[in-house]
Amino acid sequence: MTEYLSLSLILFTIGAVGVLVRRNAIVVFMCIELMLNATNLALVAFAHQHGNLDGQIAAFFVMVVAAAEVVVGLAIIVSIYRTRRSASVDDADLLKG
Amino acid sequence: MILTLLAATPLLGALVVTCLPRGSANASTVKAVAIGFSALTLALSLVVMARYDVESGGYQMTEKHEWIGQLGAWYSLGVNGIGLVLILLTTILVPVVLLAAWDDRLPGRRSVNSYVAWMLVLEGLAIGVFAATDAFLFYVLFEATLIPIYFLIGSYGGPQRTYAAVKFLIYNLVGGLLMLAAIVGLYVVSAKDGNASYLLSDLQNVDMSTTTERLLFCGFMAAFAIKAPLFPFHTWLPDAAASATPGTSVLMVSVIDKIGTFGMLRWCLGVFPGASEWASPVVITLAVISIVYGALCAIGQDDIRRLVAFTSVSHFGFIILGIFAFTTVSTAGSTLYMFNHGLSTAALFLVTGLMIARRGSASIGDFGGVQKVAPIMSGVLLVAGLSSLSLPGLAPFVSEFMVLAGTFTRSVPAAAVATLGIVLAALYILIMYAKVMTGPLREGLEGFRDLGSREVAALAPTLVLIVGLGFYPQPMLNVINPAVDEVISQVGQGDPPPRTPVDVSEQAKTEEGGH
Amino acid sequence: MTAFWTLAPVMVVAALGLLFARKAVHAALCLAVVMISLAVQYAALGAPFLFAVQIIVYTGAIMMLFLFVLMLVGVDTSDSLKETIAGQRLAATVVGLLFGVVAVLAIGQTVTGAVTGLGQANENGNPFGLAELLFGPYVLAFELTSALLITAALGAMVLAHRERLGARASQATLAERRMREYAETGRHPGNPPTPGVYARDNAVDLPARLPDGTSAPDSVSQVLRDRGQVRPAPGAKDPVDPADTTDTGPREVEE
Amino acid sequence: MLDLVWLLVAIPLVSGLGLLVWGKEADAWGHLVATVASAASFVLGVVAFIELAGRDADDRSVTHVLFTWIEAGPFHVDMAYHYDPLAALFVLLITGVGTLIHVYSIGYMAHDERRRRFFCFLNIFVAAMLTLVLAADYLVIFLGWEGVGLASYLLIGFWQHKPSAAAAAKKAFVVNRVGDLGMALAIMLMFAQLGTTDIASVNASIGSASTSVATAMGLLLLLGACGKSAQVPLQSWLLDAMEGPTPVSALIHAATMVTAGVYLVVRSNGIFDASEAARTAVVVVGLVTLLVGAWIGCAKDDIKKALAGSTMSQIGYMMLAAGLGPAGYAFAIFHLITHGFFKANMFLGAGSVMHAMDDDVDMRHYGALRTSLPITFATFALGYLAIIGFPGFSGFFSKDKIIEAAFGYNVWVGLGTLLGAGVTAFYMTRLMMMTFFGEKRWRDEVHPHESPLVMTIPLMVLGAASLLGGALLAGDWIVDWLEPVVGHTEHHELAIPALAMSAIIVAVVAVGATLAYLTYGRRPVADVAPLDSQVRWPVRAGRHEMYGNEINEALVVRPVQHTTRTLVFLDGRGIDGFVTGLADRLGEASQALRKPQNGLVRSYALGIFAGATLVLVALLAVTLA
Amino acid sequence: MSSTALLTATDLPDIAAPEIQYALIGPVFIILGAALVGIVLEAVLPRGKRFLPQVGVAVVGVVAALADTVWVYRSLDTVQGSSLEGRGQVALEGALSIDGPGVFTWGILLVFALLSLGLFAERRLENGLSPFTGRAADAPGSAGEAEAVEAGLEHTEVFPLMLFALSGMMLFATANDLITMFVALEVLSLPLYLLCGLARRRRLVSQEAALKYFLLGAFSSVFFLYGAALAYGFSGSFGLAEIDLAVSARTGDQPLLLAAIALIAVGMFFKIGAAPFHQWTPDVYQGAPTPVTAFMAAGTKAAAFIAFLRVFFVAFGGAQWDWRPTIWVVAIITMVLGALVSIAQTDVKRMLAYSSVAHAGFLLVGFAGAYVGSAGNEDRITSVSSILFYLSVYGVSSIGAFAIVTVVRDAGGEATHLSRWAGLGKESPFLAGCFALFMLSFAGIPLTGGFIGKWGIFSAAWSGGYWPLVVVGVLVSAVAAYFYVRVIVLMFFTDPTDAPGPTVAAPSRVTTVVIAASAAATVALGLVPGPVLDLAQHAGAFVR
Repeated sequence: MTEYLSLSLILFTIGAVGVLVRRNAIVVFMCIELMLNATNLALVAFAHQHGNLDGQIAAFFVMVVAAAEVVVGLAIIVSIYRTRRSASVDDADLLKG
Repeated sequence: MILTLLAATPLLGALVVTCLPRGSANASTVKAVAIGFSALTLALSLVVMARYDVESGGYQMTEKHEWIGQLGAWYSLGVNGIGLVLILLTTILVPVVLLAAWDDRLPGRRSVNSYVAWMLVLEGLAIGVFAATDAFLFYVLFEATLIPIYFLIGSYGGPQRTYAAVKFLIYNLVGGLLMLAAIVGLYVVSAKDGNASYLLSDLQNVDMSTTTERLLFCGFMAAFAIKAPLFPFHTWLPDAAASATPGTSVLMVSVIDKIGTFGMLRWCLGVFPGASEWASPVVITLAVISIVYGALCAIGQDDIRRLVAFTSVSHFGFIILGIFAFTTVSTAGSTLYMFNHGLSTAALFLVTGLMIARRGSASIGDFGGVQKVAPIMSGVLLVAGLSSLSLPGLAPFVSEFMVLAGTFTRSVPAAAVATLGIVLAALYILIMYAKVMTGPLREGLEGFRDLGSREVAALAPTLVLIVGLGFYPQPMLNVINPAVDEVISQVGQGDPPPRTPVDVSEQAKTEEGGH
Repeated sequence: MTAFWTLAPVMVVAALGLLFARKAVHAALCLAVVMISLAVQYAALGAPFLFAVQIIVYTGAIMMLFLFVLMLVGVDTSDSLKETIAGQRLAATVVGLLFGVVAVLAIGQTVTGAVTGLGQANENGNPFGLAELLFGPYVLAFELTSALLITAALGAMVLAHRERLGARASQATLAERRMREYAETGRHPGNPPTPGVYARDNAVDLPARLPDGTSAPDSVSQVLRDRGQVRPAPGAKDPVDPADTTDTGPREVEE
Repeated sequence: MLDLVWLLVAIPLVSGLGLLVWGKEADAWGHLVATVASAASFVLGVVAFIELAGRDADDRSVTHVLFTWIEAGPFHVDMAYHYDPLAALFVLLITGVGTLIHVYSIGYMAHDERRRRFFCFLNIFVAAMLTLVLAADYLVIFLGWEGVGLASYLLIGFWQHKPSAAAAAKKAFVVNRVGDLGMALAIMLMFAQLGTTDIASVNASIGSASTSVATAMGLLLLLGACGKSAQVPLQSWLLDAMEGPTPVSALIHAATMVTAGVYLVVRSNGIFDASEAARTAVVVVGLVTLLVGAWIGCAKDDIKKALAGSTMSQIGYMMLAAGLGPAGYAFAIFHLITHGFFKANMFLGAGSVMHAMDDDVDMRHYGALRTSLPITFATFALGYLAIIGFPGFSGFFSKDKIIEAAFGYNVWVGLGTLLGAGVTAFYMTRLMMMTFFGEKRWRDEVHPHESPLVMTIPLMVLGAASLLGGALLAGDWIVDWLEPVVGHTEHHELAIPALAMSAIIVAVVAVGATLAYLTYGRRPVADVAPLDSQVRWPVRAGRHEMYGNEINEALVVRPVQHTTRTLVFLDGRGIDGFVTGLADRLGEASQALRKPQNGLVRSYALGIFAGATLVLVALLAVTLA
Repeated sequence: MSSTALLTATDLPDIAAPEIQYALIGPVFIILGAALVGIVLEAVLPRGKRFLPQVGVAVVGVVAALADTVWVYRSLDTVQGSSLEGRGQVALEGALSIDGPGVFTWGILLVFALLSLGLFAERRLENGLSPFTGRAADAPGSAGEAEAVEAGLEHTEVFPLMLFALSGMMLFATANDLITMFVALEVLSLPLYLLCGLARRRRLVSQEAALKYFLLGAFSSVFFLYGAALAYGFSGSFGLAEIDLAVSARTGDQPLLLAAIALIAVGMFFKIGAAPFHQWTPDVYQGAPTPVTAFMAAGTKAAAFIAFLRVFFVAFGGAQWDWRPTIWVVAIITMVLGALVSIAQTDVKRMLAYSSVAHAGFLLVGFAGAYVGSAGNEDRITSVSSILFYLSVYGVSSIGAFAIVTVVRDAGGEATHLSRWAGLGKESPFLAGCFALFMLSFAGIPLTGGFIGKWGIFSAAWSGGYWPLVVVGVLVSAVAAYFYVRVIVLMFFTDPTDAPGPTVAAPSRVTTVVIAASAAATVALGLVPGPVLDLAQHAGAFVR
């Protein structure tokens, strides 16, 4: 069990670090997806441990949610790309202070 | 109901005044209406005074309705002697201030409607504060009074008004919020005791640990010390007074600041007697420092309004000293002092305000020899000043002496140092008077107008009261005494008996001897 | 366990690829690797249904969406690896390491409970078990996902869809306008030549040659022109300077 | 009638305040009303005196409560008067001299446009002074005490346009306040110790309190008395007070108010009887002041200041006498009354001289005025003879008694008083010589003329009183009269017979007078004073009023100014600076905290991630550790 | 495989139909239904004719849901919990807990929604157009945008989106298991991400706000999710009650539990805008269209806070001594930071955003007290009831404040720079007065609702034994008051420096009504808070 959870945590951490270091909004978003996947791994692993399917259901919901989120997220990224011709999150810094 | 009516009348007046048409053409009507309402309030307060039964004392004309049941907050009003005196002060001063403010020039194109409306709002709230017998209600009104003053200073004051208004508000808010913490604590304590209630009568019976009591006391005291203002929390006052219109200053220093000392009497001593006693050495020390410090700082001021503000710091020191000496004499003296100081400071602020308005400067250095062109003003200033330095025969003397005499029985050093204030008071008043009024007439003052009849009419009541109460303070004391006795017995501290009391029979004999 | 130990390093490496890949596409592919590996892990953990869904929904749909958008945004966009926010990378590394180490050591390594396994839960087959839950305690969540999906659709529409204003131009008006433009600006009403016409070969990057022997630069796709990948037409009278080609290409098609 | 004694106070008070409020319309007749009011008080005073005198010796005391002034808890003060032989004498002195000075002022102030106000102030003074002497309670005394202080302040500074007058007024008030501090503390001590401030009760029961209490009380009262009576160390205001119009100097700063300190000591005889130490302090203060005042009187060229120095000195005599206890109380009062006559006389005379000399006060500009101002000269001479103690004149008897009593108390004190008598003769003769004898040293534009009758009649009356005042001692009348108040006076047998004593005193006085004559009568007086550097140190010290102002300046004024400035600075920078500094720091913190909000999503994400890490680590560490 | 599944399908047991208490969750269904009707309207009505029907559907839906909420609230049964009495029941197979606090939150959310709808539907300020961009697909400043304005295009989709978000909030506040909570979180978030990017003016910052909100929101919700996963790992269930059982029984691995608490807290901290997870707040509040900001500020905070409380009181209540110190510290950091940074702000919306951060801190003070009352002393203010009341007041006041922001305009749209507000008091006493009132309420001055709110949360904290936190709280209140007061100074005491003062566009009646209603509510909650306080008080404890 520990290995699954550890893998999941490692992936989660990598995803989180990715959010911090990548500038391309799409890649940042991908990193978030990686974190979601890591979560899913943990859920499925826990489901395996506890012997009930709640974790799997949760993972299933995460996937659905992720799908919807991806649509919305990419739509936002595309629309902002259209405006600025840039997908770098660093370029969105009008709001600050 | 009469207390509610009393508090509501000026509020209603404020509403009416706000609804009246604006513009300079209507200014006189507006002011007249406002004065009318304040006069009506005064009349009502006299009715209250008349209906108050001095013999039985205690809280009278009480009203009690549940307000916020969950919090244990009641809409509970009632007056005892102390509250009554301060209500009377309020209702007397507001018409005076309004009348004296008739010719106030407001900055910008600000309307006189809101100016007088705010004053009336302030009056209503102040009456409520003095009549509240529920800690929550008291707190709410206490804090609410900040708003009218804030607007009065900020909208209608001098060039530094914004700074002064914000400083005033924040400074007082800090105190108020600390008190809020204590109010919350009171709720917790009283709720733990079974039934949450903020009623004064209930709070006096609440069981609390010594530590809790002290903590809560500190919260209340912080608010009151800032409001009063007690050294070293006084620095908002000179700024505020220097920036406010004279009328605002009067209401602020004479009425609203009294809430601080009033609160100490009613809430600190009333609800936390043990903690009050515990804190009294510190408070007395600070009060004595205030007396001397305020006086010394007043001597060094060039701005007349700041000077008056510092004199008030000194006087508030006396009031607080009297309260925390826990003797009936000093406490009754403090209560009377609140009233008297209200009158004398009002006179001082108003007459210097008129002076300043005429000169266009508040700097003492810009005056000189005014007495020659404005003898009446000079006389009024002198009387006001003398009352401020507690000349016997004028009202503040009686109260100041009572405070000192009472304190003396409790703590000789405190009284002795405080008595220094008597000398310093002479200095700050007379130096100012000498610089402003005497000597050759300063250039640029040739056209200086003496007081007009309306101004005299506005100031006369305060002067008459100052002189009258100087010789015959007993009507006030009769009202005050029972309430003070109650407070002192609450604290559990009686008057220290004279160390070698005069044989009563002997005294009787000597008195008899004359007849 | 074999599957796990085989795939785990792959997944970690692929995940790290997400951090270090210069090109977004590479990152996407790395992510796909992780996802597919995950699917296998699911299968190993007794979640065949999720295995399928992971492949179909995640890798199949979501990743494709990512790639699609990457194409839209520019398939070759690549991050410069130079960090612009001072200290960001260092801080990210430190925090990441701290989080990772703490998490793995304090959480990952401390799980004790016995592994029950899904034998019983999957008695009637994994999908049935899931269905039972889905239509039992999680029915509300399930229904709610519809709201999510509607929102997503609506969002995509709102942000991406440009509604047409006015009626579609008819053939006649279009023709009329073309002729008028020709009269006014000299813009040829006919179709422009396609690349490679009359040229040496018919590659897409070779401009057509007009009857007068000059080359027609606008016959090459705008994308290639932008990239500077237009080949000069051999023997053309005027060597194409890709830099100053102006867009005289196909008219904007009315929506 | 004795129930109506309060009218004594009320009449001048109402008249004074009424005229003040009445306003300009009263300008024409206000002074007359005021004078009549004062005179009415005098008449009432006489009637009351007669009634009192008609009573039995042990029944000559009336206490009448008008109303309760202050009552709170155990603190009870009645607005009551206590009319007894001591008060009766003072009433007569105050209203009598007061009325004369009112009359005199009608002429003296005739050309002052603010004359009405002057009379109002005079009336208020009379009322306050009467309150002081009639009070049955120390706090009421205090009321009168400060009331006369106020009147004194108003009258010294009457010519407000003169900065020097305004400053002198202020100084008088402030210095008096220092004394009042003592008085106030004394009253508080009474309340704390005895539970009452009623004079009779206090004096009756002080014996049961410890001596140290009585001493403290006595010393505090003495401080009050020093302030009001210009005794060392609070003497410095009196000479400056001569900035006031001369009638004021005569009434307040010579005849009545300044003697209030003596009255206080005598009135508090119970307290001083209970404390040897307090009495000694009074004697010391009296003796020092006596000599210092005389010294100053010798050195001053300003006629009013010379007289003021003399006043100090004479009050020193009274104070000293009062400090002698029962042996001296009556003589203190006796000298107080005779001094009231002759000093008022001389001040008014000086006023008459100044009137003639266009308000010039420098005696070096006088000379040979006896011919131009015959009436003034004659009356002044009566005063002169009285003060130096010319046998048969009132001062002879009163001073003689004090010196005798002083010798009875202590030889050194006696010698001091004797020396004082000689010096008095010296400076008074000097004054006479410089003013009325010798050569004319008038300025050119001055044409002296005798004053109008309205001014000279009071002079004559007072001159007569100076001559005849000694009659009060006839048959020890005054001693007997005051006995119910101050107790029985043991007659001391001196080592030498009384007659011999008188002879010695007269001899000493003659020596002083002769010395002065030799110095100022025989030789011409320079009409410009020699510079400070040209005179010897005793003269220099006298001119500088024994450096009293300088000492005050160094010990009090400058430290206060310095403290004030420091405090104002500290208040702004320190206390308020702390508050505003706090606000500034908050503002800076605010700006600093804005920095992390840099608009970059990745930074924000870092914040979240770091925060999450912290929360995680904290929870794990705190709980698991 | 498929063939075997088909073969065995008949052997499988029936899946019992879930029990759905339609009556109890009627309000949510009404809102969802209204949203769906809105979607249908989008499909069937021509562009120009959608606006009014959409507004109508939304308003009717919200009002109906509100009415239903009242009915639901009144019909809640009293249940005796482990220690304290609560009202309501667990519904939908344990997915939702329809209890007093939850339904109360529904009520205030619906009120917020109704008020916000007024701002959504305001058309007069933009010359007859809604405050949302006409065609989001056009790049800002492009010809297409001008064309869209010309043509009077409006995105009426905002109404269904808003209703979806609302339904998400309502479910978030009542979710009784972590999965439902997560889904509800997303249902509430996704529409808001979209709405944030739809401003008509200043579209660049609006899109930026959407991007930031989206990225950070997604980022933080993953933390929440991982926390949920760990909680599941700890207890074997997502249900709050089951987790509570495991926590109380101290079975399972403590590190898992603690990590779960930590990560769920992170997700929640983010949503409520607590420091250091607050950084999105100012940017998003400033960039988003003001009506959306208003709705978001009030609604999200309320829903998230109640969900937060529910998770922590119900599921992790047994571990409160573990998490209370963290809340304590975060509360202080949040208050201090929010209050301090507000001082330096020059943009009204940004200032209000930081102020909302500070308020999150104050709310956390009440939370940290974690006072749930005790048996036999039911009348005392608890953490839950005080927070409910605070949220009501804060929400109403902040919607009112943002409503005023929409009205103060210059040529470029809303004039949000504070210097442009100088002299507003003279320009429009009513607006300035109302804004001052809201500021005073935020500052917690008596006679406004904010005061009673502050009182409540402080009292809860004190009851929980955290009086030093109360002292810190009141001191921070003073700092916070400074910048509220500064706005009043600007409006009333300062004369505008540059020639033209703020222009107050005449809003249509809806906005005026919204402002007036918010102001009235703010005053009413200060003067006679009794009824609302009573409701909050009698909502009772969470039902599990």
